[in-house]
Amino acid sequence: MPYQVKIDAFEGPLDLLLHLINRLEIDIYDIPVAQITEQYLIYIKTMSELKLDVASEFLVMAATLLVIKSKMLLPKHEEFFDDEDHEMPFEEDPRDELVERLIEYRKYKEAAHDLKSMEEERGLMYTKPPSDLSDFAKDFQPQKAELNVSLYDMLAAFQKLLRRKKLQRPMATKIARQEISIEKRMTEIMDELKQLKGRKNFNDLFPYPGKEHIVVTFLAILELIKRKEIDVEQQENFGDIFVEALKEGADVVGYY
Amino acid sequence: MDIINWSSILESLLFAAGDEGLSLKQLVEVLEVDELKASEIIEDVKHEYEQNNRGIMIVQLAGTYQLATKKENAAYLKKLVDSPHTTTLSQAALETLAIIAYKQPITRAEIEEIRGVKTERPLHTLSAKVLIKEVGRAEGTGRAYLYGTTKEFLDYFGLKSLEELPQLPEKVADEFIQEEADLFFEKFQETINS
Amino acid sequence: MDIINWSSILESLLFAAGDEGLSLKQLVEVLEVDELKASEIIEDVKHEYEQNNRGIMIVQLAGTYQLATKKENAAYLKKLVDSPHTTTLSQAALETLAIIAYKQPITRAEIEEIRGVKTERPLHTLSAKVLIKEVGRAEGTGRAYLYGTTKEFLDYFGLKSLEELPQLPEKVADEFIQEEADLFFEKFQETINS
Repeated sequence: MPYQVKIDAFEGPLDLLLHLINRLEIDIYDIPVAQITEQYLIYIKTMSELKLDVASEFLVMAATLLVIKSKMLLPKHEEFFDDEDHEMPFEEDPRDELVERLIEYRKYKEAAHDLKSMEEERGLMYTKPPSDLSDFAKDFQPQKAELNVSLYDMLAAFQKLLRRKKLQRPMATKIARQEISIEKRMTEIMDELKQLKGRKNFNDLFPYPGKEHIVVTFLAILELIKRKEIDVEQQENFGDIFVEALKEGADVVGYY
Repeated sequence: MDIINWSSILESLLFAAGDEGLSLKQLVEVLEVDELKASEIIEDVKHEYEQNNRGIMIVQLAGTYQLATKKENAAYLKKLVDSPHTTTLSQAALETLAIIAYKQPITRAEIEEIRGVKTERPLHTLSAKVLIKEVGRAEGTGRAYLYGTTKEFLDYFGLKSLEELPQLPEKVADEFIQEEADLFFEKFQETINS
Repeated sequence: MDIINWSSILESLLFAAGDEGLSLKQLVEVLEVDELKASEIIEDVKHEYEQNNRGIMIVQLAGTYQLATKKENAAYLKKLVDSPHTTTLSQAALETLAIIAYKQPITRAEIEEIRGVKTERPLHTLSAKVLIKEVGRAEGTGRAYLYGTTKEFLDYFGLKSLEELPQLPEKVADEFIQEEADLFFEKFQETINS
């Protein structure tokens, strides 16, 4: 019965062979080469019929299998054993090298499987980024001290940051979208300005570095200008911008 | 026999949330309980934390619940900050250095946006070690300083030029930028449509 | 009257250190105690954490002590944040990594010999994720790069050190081969005797 093969699911010829060995319930130490070669070639043929790129490694293995198959067919036992002059040679099975490679590869395939479950387990634990301890730092004296870090340390740190970003982002967006509404930020800004009873530096309206917060704040300010609730003033090019609440707009925000 | 261990779950959630904290609303959503129950759980954990041998506590900041270290241990945290200064750079400094190396010239605000935390101290450290320097000023209001790496940076890491920096996993970086852009656009659309 | 509350202090320190973790050496330095005492304190806190209503635990990752959430609460955390491993490694990358982990330092050619396929891309992916790095050059012509695993690798798979890697099934396989060889020899004997 021709065996239906999954296309493209194998890491390489060794992986495919292991799969065939399992599927056909073959003893890896006594591979029926004719049978496995036939199955292997069916796979290769299916691949090319489906116009999939057959990696050269698969073709090399096909050739190897054919060589082994032909060697297996050579009846040379008797010749050897009749020859008394020769030391009894422990004849090599033509399959030996292949079997060795398969066993070696299988070891790491299993190890990869272990790593996968470890990866999953680790994924169940969540850590947190280091806290910002700058408040605890006393006067920090700069020194051009000897360093003991490598480029790799830097990349590792960056990688960690990216992973952390990835971890936090969904939370940040989930929260932010629900919670920092432009309306709410408008009210906050108005409250701030009214309390101050004077002008406030534009930059001070952006206390948080998060882009979400900056965007919302910016849009809130635009909206407040549009509704004539605040006045914006800049005295010179590139000079600081100041924002001030306009009296008559005092309680308009609440209506929106 | 499945008793839900609310205190344990709350601690896990607050821990993983870190400095971002969690609002009551979020907790209600994730725990799938009502506000009253959520508040109760918070109070329970708060009490447990008030025990003497705990080093963390729950604080309420900007409408969110967060975990923070207890004040009475400040002296030890100070020691922690001061100790590693000898020969190695902190995770914060290394992160900052990586961002500057790959994205220079870049302002502090931009770095902080990527890292999500204040970056004054790492910048100070890196400047002091002559790994980075101010390379100019950004356009526009504020005219913030732009940072870049130094010749010493290249020397130190054995690089002939910046082109020799190992390639970043580009996909990650792209995804990152793309998503931020989408967020802006979305918000913007919402505003003009409202 | 000043009893030092070691558990509280340790919790504060580990909390603040976050995923950077703290080594025993660092703890010894900051707490100003000897290694034995520091280990004792860690064990104490570990025990406290094992209580049912705690949501965090102490783990040893890549040579440091860190706090992490308890695995049984993962379902709730998942609702809130993506797991650190949302994008898992491909089979090709895992195989390559397994070979490197057990046979380091190792060249690309040696890896390809074991896998039977080209391995350029998995190596690139793994380097970009800093799970492996070049650790030197092989002797001889070509002086190919030698690869090894990193500290990140340990962290990524939740390992304290490389010694914690599960054993390769080498012994079993060897016994097997021996058995088979015996069997072969038996057959062989039969043949010449017949």
